[in-house]
Amino acid sequence: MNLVLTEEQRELRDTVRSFLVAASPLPDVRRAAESESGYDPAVYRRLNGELGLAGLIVPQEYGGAGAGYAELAIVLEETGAALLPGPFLATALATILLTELGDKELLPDIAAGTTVATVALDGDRALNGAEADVVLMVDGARVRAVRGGGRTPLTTLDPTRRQARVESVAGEAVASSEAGMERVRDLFAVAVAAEQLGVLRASLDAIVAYSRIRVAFGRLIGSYQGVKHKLADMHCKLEQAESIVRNAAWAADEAPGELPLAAALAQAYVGRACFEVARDSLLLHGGIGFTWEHDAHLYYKRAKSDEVLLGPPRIHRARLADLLEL
Amino acid sequence: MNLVLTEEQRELRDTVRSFLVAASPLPDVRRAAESESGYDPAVYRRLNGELGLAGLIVPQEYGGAGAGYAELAIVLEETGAALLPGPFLATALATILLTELGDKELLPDIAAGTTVATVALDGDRALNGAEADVVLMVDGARVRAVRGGGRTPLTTLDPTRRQARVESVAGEAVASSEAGMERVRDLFAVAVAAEQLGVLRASLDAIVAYSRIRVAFGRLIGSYQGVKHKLADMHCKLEQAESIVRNAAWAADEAPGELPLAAALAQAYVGRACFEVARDSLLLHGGIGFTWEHDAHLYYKRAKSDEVLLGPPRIHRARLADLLEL
Amino acid sequence: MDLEEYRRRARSWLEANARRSRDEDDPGADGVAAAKAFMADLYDAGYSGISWPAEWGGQGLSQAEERAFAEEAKDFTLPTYVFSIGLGMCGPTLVDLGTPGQKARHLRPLLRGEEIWCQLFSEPGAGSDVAALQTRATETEDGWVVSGQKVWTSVAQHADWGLLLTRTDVDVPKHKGLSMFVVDMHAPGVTVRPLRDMTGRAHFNEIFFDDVHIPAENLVGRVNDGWNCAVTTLLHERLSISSGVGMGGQKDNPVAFEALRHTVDTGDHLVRDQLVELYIRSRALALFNQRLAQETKAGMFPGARGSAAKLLLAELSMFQADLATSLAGPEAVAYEDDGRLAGSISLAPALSLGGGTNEIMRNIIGDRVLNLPPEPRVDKTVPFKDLKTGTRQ
Amino acid sequence: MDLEEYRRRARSWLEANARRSRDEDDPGADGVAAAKAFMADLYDAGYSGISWPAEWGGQGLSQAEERAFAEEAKDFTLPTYVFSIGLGMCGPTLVDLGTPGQKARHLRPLLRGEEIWCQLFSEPGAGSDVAALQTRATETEDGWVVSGQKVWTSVAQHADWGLLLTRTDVDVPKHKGLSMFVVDMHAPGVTVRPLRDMTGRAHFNEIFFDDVHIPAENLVGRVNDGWNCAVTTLLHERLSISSGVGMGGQKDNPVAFEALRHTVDTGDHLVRDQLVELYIRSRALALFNQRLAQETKAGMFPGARGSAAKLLLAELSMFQADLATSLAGPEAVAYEDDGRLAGSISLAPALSLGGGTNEIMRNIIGDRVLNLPPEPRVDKTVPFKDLKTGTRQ
Repeated sequence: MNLVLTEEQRELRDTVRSFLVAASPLPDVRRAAESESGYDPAVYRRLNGELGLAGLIVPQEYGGAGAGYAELAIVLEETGAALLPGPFLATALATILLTELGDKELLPDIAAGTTVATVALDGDRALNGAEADVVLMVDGARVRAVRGGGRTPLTTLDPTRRQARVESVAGEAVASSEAGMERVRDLFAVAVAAEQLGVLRASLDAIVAYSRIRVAFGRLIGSYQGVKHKLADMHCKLEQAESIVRNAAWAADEAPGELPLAAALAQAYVGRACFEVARDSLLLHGGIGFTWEHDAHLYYKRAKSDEVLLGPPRIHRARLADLLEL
Repeated sequence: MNLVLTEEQRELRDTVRSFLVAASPLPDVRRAAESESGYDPAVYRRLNGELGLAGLIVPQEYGGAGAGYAELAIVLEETGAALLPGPFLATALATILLTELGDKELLPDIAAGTTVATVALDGDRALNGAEADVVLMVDGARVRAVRGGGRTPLTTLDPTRRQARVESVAGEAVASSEAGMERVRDLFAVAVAAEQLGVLRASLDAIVAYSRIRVAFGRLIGSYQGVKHKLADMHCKLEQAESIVRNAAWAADEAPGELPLAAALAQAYVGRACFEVARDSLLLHGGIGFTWEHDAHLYYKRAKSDEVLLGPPRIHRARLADLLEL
Repeated sequence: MDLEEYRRRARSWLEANARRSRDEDDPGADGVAAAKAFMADLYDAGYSGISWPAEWGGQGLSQAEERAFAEEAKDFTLPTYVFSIGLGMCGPTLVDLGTPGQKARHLRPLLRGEEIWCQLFSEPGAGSDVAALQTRATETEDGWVVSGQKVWTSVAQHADWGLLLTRTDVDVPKHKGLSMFVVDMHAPGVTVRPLRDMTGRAHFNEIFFDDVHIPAENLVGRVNDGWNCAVTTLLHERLSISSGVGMGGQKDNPVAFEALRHTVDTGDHLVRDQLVELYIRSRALALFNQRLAQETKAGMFPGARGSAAKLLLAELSMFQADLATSLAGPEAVAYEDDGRLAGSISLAPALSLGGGTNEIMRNIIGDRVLNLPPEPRVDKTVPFKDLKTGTRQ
Repeated sequence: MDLEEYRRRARSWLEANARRSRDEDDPGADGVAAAKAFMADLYDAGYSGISWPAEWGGQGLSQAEERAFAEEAKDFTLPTYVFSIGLGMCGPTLVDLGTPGQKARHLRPLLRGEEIWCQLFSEPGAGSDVAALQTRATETEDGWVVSGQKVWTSVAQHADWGLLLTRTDVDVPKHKGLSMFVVDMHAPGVTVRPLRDMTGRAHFNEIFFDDVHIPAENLVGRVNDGWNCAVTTLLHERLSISSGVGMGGQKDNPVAFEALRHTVDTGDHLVRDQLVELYIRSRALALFNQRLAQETKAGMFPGARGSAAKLLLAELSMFQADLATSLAGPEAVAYEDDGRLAGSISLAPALSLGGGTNEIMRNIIGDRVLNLPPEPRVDKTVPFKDLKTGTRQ
């Protein structure tokens, strides 16, 4: 089991982090989220061009970098922490699905960044469903790629990520594999947990930083145990969440037998921890955290949206119970 | 609904409280608990003689005071707060059972304090089962009074209250009433919740008092938000627990239709709150709270024992769900 | 007239005159006009300022009648939102502390709904710590000139008058250099800007004061005694919140137990148990609130114990919105309908922040209910000009 | 010899010499004699003090060998409980700070198990706040005289030597007037009294010092530099706890997930979900501990982050004992069997109190991991004699 980043992985993390800090700071995120497409295509082009992230886990033979899920988790943690708007997670999920099922048709264009793909998660609801070129629709073990059809944008709690209801029209059959789809669902859980880890970390970082500069009653608020002890508990959640995500990503790469349990644990623990930390971060900011102009609510809304993205949270606990044979 | 004590009720509370402070302070409780019978019979005689508590809710025609459950709850809160060892709760439960089912044989002796009675709670386990003169054994809707039979003392977590396994031998039939037994079970829940309220309050009082005199790092520990905010949360539990117990006792006296829900709520809320407060009180005392000589562990152990006295806590939640028709 | 008779008459007036529909947070110009008309009727019927002094336009009756009317009114929805700050906080402060001239000028129009009031205490750098405020009032020949910024001001967009707390001396510790004024919200230099909150709507405003002139007779209380005046106002605020004025009930709340039980799948035992948890918490708080109300009726003033009810309500509000969205799953956060669940989770933090944060409530409970030793304070002795405040270093 | 070979040899020695049974908290006189015999064997085989300097009786090898042996030893139960304080804390402190004479006299007998050590820091009035201790050491012609009381002292009933922290100057702030000594536990005036804890057993002792003479050469470090010495000891304590020395695993724990899953009714969905919660918490902490261990192996010292693991372990310990008793119901607290569940709920608070309370852990995480601003301190500048401590007013 490998829970500590290698030097190459730390470099990947630092590269993505620096890129996002420069190319997609939060004021830009807000502007992009309110634009017509909901994201900044130029940032996406650079993300895929300079950094090659669209093809990160795509096998080299299809034009990708052939990296592992540990690397994908690192990138998703950073895009989560930056609240990068647009279809990065959507395309990552689609890529996971296609890579695992061995598709050869769509992967090259996705890896090249020329096709935006997404997955209809519970029947017909898809992240960035209105913006995507291709929607992968799952029907039991069968997957088909839908290019046209009606797309009905939904109103979302999270202003930085759109969703749409996708009309279930005919499409090319991609593949069909029951075992494959089981694994794909676990990998979705890992991917979302990685993003949640990033949201959790950024929420905690924000309130830690604020606690070092905000004064109330003549003292920095971080010096009050009422704040300090809460932050300490939030830090404990971060430490555990990170350990769980690393373990799940390692299992995805190296220990397929351990993946189901590791993935269910990741959703069950990290989803809740992320929301709790984002909520407490917002509350500890005081009144300013309740304003639209402050970023706390963006993390809070992303955290709540991510917590339920793969279904009501109890399904992950039920899955854990099944896997543990309780 | 009446959630506030009347003047007479406040007087009753003050009388019982003063009596217990003088007649059964905690050093005496420890001595009595380690004595052969596990309690001080002299204190019991005075409790029943001077204060007439054994017959508190027994109808006047059987030699009792004919008071209501609101009054019984007030007394149980005080005996709980004082951790009075011995069969007071046991006899109270037996009295509830006999009063509700309209027994005429046993009540006069119980009211006079000459008979110690108890109830076998789940088949054959009874509070003070070894010390009691009479054990009421419940079999469905039928109740019989057993005077002899084998009594096997159990080891108890709580040093201040004994339990025994009671051999199920023949005994006089007391009564049989399905509806009556339903109500009796609800009244048991209210009685135990009243005791729990007392344990909760005494645990909180102890740590509040200690926080005002104990210094760490040059400051009284109660001035640290790490302590103060926890105590504030514990106080919120006390306020709610008291409201819930008053409501349940009122329902027992005045609104039989509301009793089942009020009683289930009392066990579901107060049992947990009492343990949590006793636990946090112990922990906030620091190392001294872990010693045998300190009283914190007596409250902690009583709280845990009371929490499971009427069965695993989840049954009260399940009952709430049923009553709410969820 | 005995209380029961009073109550009966109040009820029949309400049945004839009040709507039962939902009050709106921001009624717009038409809504304000309608609200003012209703308020005039209410006043003329003798139900505005029931326990206020008759001398200044009130009815001069007791708290008993005031409470009786409030209890009857709970079944109706009165369009009194825009008047709630004036009726609950500003007016009572003037009754307690105003000059005879101020009372004569302001109280009757306030009670009759002719003039709307707002309260101007909080600032960006002075939230929990209101006494750290920076808005300056400088004395002139014929009054004062005020500059600074206020925030979290409800109904300011409709307000004619404001109750303003300012700093008048920076050379003394922060609590000792404040003064309170009545300020004309239409005066030159007053700018009201809606403040968009995390729900995406503007429930509050920011107010900018730019050399605003205030006549000398508008001072409330004594110069530099503003902190004590503000404590009076905040006491009225707390009473007003705990008596339910200006706060929506749980009736229309889509995440409250009664609503949720009909929308979730209680066939799932875990869901069922989570609803039980919600019932337990809701009922525990409701019973506590009822006990406080009964104590108050019996003449026992709950004082700081009300802060426990406020804290618990804030936590319940967060808990139930969180629970409802978790139970609903993806549909709660991406929807084609009116988004009631998403709205509730966006609004849920409000009660934990407004009217004192949860941390402040815990301090109050610890200090004033449990009599715990106070936190050592550095800000009570340092001259304000030397004190760190907000994020100013 | 390469590490794998070292590991293989260690394992085969352990298989030939170590038991796999449970170590006992209080082994009694026979147990102590057996433990000493085992320790002598361990030393002679070269597995005691593996990374300690060869000069003083150690093996002079690296941390890699030390860790390799510890990992192999995890599968066995070594009867080293009575030596754990000496090996984990007192010895390493002497290696760092002892005089050559102290090292020569004490380290080899300690490593060979000939002499047992205890640590004497905590007092009734100085728990979390160790530097507030009151035990006085007064200088005499040929050394020091010590009077005072210590508490929470493990293995003192068997100890030959103690590492003692005392106050040597009351006119300076509390951290600046402490000194550390090696004290002979058999010296006249030393009284060891078992301390009964809430489990009803005596896991600890109280020690009374009544004019105990300590020779001058037993001073560790410099006079009045005892706080820095104590920090060294406490650092070794934390390392020793986090590396698992002296701490029981979860294997035999009746309230841990693996035990509980076989004893509760998972047919009840609510019980099943509570076991899931226990699994989640246990596994989350286990993975965090594994990550810390991997980081340490990779040369990244976790430092204060270990306090998060300690805090989480304390909370988990409380949670699982509470859960297990709640699930079991009445049988957990009144029983005819060995009372494993009752025992666990009695012992559960221990981890939240020993080795720093949960509040202290949160302070450490806040101050040293998150770099939050410190609490204002009144006790760093006041002379000790003017300072409030414990419950002394």
